[in-house]
Amino acid sequence: MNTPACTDLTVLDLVPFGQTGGEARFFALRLERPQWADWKPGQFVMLRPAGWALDMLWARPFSICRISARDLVIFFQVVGRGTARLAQLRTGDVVHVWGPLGNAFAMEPDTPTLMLAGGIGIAPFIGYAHTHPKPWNLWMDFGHRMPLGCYPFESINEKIMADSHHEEGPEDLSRFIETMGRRMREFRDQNGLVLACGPTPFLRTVRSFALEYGVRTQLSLETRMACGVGACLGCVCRTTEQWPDPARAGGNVQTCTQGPVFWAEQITFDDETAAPPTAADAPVQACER
Amino acid sequence: MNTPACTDLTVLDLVPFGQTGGEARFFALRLERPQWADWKPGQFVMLRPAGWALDMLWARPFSICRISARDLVIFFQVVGRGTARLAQLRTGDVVHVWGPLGNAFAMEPDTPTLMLAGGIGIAPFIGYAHTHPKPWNLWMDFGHRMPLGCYPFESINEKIMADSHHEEGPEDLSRFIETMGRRMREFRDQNGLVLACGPTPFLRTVRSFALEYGVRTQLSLETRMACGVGACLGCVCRTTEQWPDPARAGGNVQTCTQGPVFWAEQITFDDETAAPPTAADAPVQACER
Amino acid sequence: MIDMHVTLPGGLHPLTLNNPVMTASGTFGYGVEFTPYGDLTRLGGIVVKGLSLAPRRGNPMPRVAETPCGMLNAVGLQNDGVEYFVRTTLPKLPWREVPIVANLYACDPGEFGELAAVLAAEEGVAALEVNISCPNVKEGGVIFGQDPRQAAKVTEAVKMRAGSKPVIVKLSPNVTDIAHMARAVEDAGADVLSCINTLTGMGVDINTRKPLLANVVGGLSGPAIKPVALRCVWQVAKAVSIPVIGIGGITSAEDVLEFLLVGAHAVQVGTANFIRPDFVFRLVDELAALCERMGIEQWDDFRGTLKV
Amino acid sequence: MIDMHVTLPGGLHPLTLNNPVMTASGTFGYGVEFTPYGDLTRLGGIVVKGLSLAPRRGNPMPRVAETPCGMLNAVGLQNDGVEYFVRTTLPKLPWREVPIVANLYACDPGEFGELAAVLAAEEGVAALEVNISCPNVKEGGVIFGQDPRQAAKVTEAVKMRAGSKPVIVKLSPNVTDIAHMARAVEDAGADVLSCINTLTGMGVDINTRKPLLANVVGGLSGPAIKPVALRCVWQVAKAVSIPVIGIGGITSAEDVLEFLLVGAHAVQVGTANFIRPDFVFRLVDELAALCERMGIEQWDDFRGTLKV
Ligand SMILES: Cc1cc2nc3c(=O)[nH]c(=O)nc-3n(C[C@H](O)[C@H](O)[C@H](O)COP(=O)(O)OP(=O)(O)OC[C@H]3O[C@@H](n4cnc5c(N)ncnc54)[C@H](O)[C@@H]3O)c2cc1C
Ligand SMILES: Cc1cc2nc3c(=O)[nH]c(=O)nc-3n(C[C@H](O)[C@H](O)[C@H](O)COP(=O)(O)OP(=O)(O)OC[C@H]3O[C@@H](n4cnc5c(N)ncnc54)[C@H](O)[C@@H]3O)c2cc1C
Ligand SMILES: Cc1cc2nc3c(=O)[nH]c(=O)nc-3n(C[C@H](O)[C@H](O)[C@H](O)COP(=O)(O)O)c2cc1C
Ligand SMILES: Cc1cc2nc3c(=O)[nH]c(=O)nc-3n(C[C@H](O)[C@H](O)[C@H](O)COP(=O)(O)O)c2cc1C
Ligand code: FES
Ligand code: FES
Repeated sequence: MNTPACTDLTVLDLVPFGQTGGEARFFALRLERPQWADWKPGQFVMLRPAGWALDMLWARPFSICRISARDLVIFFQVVGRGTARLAQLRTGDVVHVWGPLGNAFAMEPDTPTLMLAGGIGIAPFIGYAHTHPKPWNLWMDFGHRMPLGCYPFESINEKIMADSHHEEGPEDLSRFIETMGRRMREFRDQNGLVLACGPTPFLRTVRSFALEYGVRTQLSLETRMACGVGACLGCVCRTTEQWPDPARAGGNVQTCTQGPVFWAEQITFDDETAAPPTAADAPVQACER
Repeated sequence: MNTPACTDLTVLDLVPFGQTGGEARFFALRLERPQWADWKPGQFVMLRPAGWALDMLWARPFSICRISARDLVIFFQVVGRGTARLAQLRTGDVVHVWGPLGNAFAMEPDTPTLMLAGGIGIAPFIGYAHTHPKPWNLWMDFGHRMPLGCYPFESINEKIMADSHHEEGPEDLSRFIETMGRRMREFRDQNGLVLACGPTPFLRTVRSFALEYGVRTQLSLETRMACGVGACLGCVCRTTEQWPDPARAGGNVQTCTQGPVFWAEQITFDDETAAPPTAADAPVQACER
Repeated sequence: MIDMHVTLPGGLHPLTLNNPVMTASGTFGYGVEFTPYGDLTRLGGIVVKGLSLAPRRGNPMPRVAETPCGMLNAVGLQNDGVEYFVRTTLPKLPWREVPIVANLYACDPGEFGELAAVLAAEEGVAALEVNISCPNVKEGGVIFGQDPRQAAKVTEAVKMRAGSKPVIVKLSPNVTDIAHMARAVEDAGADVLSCINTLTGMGVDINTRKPLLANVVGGLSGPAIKPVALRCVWQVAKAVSIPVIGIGGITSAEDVLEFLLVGAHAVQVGTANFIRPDFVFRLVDELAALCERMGIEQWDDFRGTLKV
Repeated sequence: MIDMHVTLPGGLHPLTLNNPVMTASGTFGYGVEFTPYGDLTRLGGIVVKGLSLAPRRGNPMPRVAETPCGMLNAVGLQNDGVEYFVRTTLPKLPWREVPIVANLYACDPGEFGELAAVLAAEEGVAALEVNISCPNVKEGGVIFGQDPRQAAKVTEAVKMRAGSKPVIVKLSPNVTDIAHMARAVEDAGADVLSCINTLTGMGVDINTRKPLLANVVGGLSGPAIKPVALRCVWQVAKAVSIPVIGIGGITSAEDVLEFLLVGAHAVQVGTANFIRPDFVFRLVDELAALCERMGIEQWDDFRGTLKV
């Protein structure tokens, strides 16, 4: 894996997305290009604006959408204090950025691959769709609660076959979950690969389908992170007996360095046994964090 | 005294003063006009930008330079963390402001009045000179370390007789102290009034001349303040037996509510007895905080 | 809409507050300083600056310093003495509309008793709050609040002379086991506990090589200490059966609810009063609005409902 | 230019650091995590994540939460065990160029001794740091660091098996009298003291009504606690004659000097490593520059020179 680095990058611009009146809550943040040798879709960066006071110590993790010759782009949704402050960035501000971090999604150009995205979980798939050498082997199902224009869905839809599912009520959610189940069975039948990114209840649903239907599935987890480099042990997830390193099977591994992408059967969501995933459980929050 | 109030005011602009290359450290801050009935020169406001994070809890005290039909103006120098952050204000930002606070300088239109200002201590005298009904009875001696253009000296000089004294080395300082002594004797001989504002070592010098020469003198103290309203008892100064309220003579009174302007003989600087004021003691820092 | 009133149960003399938001001692003067900035009668209650028998000049300057998300103070209990308070200040306060709590500071149990007796006679005083974060000069200067036996003695001394006034004992966080302290004070007869007082801290200036406070050490307060305060209130509320008032770093309506969630009946707002002088008045409004938004209809439905 | 090296005096086995800036246990992994971000050999020393005899899975999630100017953690000492460390991790560290300090975590004095014995045999380990902020399971779960007798026992157990390695004992601030703890541990043979470990704190979510940490309470660290840490270091440095390492909320070169001013020989940087991963490397440079600017030419000229 490429060696990460920590650099100071200047904000090129911050573009609100899908403004529907009211305050914007979705943004594309363009930073000047970092001097990183390489990166892979599914990897992420830690961002902390240089101007942040110490009342908020931690950086925040975001998927890399794109690194071009000119810029590094991330796409984010305002969900709390940190993202609200990020939304105040202005052109010329400096941001401490370290990355590229973590592993990446499996990329098997010839395997039919289904991307399942919930809400802002669409972010890492932008890079995936754009760097995939055989986009005709790629499909996406995208569940979202906010209007479609809030998300960078078009930039994916123009490259590959993508369906969007607007969740406006509980019925929409059950229908979306049904669709996911059906699609995962289809991809299993083609010896396909499933990649999922979204909020935890959504990932829990995907994981249980993956185990039930026996389809090769990767999940990209969104854990709270303090360091992003494997040091604080604040972002761990629980492995199963399938974890390749027997010393850590059934233990905890850092999502930031061993993930954020995991094979569905190699990890478990702590509380899964307590509450099996149902439509009532994956619910309203499914596509918004 | 007029009743103070706490309001949110919008920044009209922030104008750097006397930029000499490098980073600006002197600013005029113009805020929209507060709805205050009245104010008097020597009074001050507490300022805390609405956007400040809680890592810095306190507001900062600043003398009122002017309140016009359109604006409230203060003049400040960057000396630490708080003033550095104030220097980042932009047009349209909102600032919590409470005031007008404290008492005011004695205003005796027919008395020959000498204003002694050290560095940024010039700020309250702008309002004093501009609202004085008989400016021909006003004089000023202004000691400063930074170039004259850093300070709003011109706006005073055009109204009244003002001399400036640039302190570039220890000799300049002794010469300025000599001048102050001579001038204070002159004003005593005319039954005049002396008003002083500046850093503590400077005020200590003025106070000892006042007592030595027996000239009516007021000092405006610059104490660290947390609340500005008399509640925290963090800004007190020590009174002498001359203090009018016998219950508090020899005790501590709040600079924010009982001051910031005091008659020289009614207060004392704690450490004064330990170290009598000399040129070596009032020193380099005299006109800069 | 929630009825904002809170009654602190407590045997003979329940204390009823207009709402759970009081002001903390030493951060709101005697209340009168804030009349230009809001209507005092809208507050839950007002705890005045610590009162001693004789006037005290307090510590030398500097007495306060800003720290990350907090501040240090070593004011040293400057005050005009209890007589001046009851004679001059109390009559100016709207004590019929808002409970005024007197905060007591003394250096031995006997003095504490005397103070309590003076204040017990005042109709305008709704309750007494005993500040045990002060040294017992007669016993070698050990802090009352750091020794359960001493804290109990002070509590008894105050209770004995407090007549029908509820006695609140204010706990110090600078102890190994705050639950132990709380039980000792409860057993000694306290009607209510408040916690926390400040954490002992210190600041220095590397240029002058001097402490930031003339007193060298001082009390740390503000948002920085909120996690410690929440933990203390939670431990204390579990340990005792008398009501607890939460204090420490509150700067928002959400913070108020956090303290109620871990078991407090009410809260006191301290350092936040320095953010702006109308802070606590706005907070009362925000709390009502937040309860509305969250669908909290009775304090009893929310208080102490932390799921652990 | 100042020679940045620091030697912690200590009887038989002085510990020499490249400079006074070490990294604090649990905040810098095993050092290897930070090799992409800086040259480990430029650090004063590296204290690794707490090691236990057997691997530990640690606490359930969530384990960390952000607080005003700080954070809470209840990681629960997840680690692969001391054997894994000495076999796999230590060989990867540049221990000839930078002192590697092993941080020991155990639940009874016997285990502490065994840990010490394993580590004492390792050439790559420069010193042992004993984390006494853990419960003694054999004595009803009381925290070693909150009871001078227990802390002394652990210190003795480690000293007995530590061979020629200097033994650093890391003090908890969650006590009534930290100077008393410090003396107890000094008397038990500690070569160096480090302080402070985290303050016990708590956070809650008013919407879910759940604690922010699965463990309910956790350790508060970061700039918020710096005033408490400075006070503790000052009190401890006055109370003992062995060297003290200051820890707590350091985020700048000025902060480092503040700890030296109150008497510390060196410092450890913890939570600040999360501000950015190259933080501590930059801090070393800034410290050198600041000393230059302030004209500090020898640590001895500055350390402990607070004017009180
Ligand atoms: C590997 C990875 C990649 C991510 N990529 C993106 C992305 O491309 N775009 C995007 O908008 N977001 C992304 N996230 C989530 C993003 O990091 C969080 O939304 C952000 O950290 C929240 O910060 P906050 O201060 O605004 O929220 P807080 O105020 O801290 O919390 C608000 C809410 O968000 C939850 N939360 C806090 N931190 C996280 C977190 N790290 N992950 C999930 N929930 C959290 C809290 O529990 C709370 O409910 C990613 C997270 C990870 C781990
Ligand atoms: C009544 C009054 C009127 C004032 N009027 C003006 C004015 O018109 N223009 C102006 O530029 N300044 C004025 N000051 C001073 C101004 O308040 C301080 O410079 C400011 O608070 C420093 O904040 P800081 O965070 O930048 O400094 P800090 O980082 O807090 O401190 C930097 C240095 O300034 C000292 N300092 C901190 N607070 C104060 C303070 N309140 N007074 C004096 N020194 C302090 C510190 O001890 C330190 O040496 C006035 C002060 C008072 C009390
Ligand atoms: C300037 C100042 C003065 C204080 N004076 C007193 C006092 O006289 N008596 C007392 O019991 N507590 C006193 N306190 C402690 C506060 O009442 C409160 O317990 C503490 O500040 C924690 O709350 P906060 O974080 O909201 O400020 C004082 C606090 C400050 C900041
Ligand atoms: C995430 C985290 C994990 C920690 N783990 C340990 C540990 O294993 N052993 C230990 O002695 N201290 C541990 N600590 C405490 C730190 O070493 C340090 O004493 C404390 O954080 C205060 O310093 P700071 O404010 O610079 O972070 C940990 C702290 C944090 C934040
Ligand atoms: S975020 Fe610190 S270990 Fe993963
Ligand atoms: S600043 Fe608080 S009393 Fe004067």
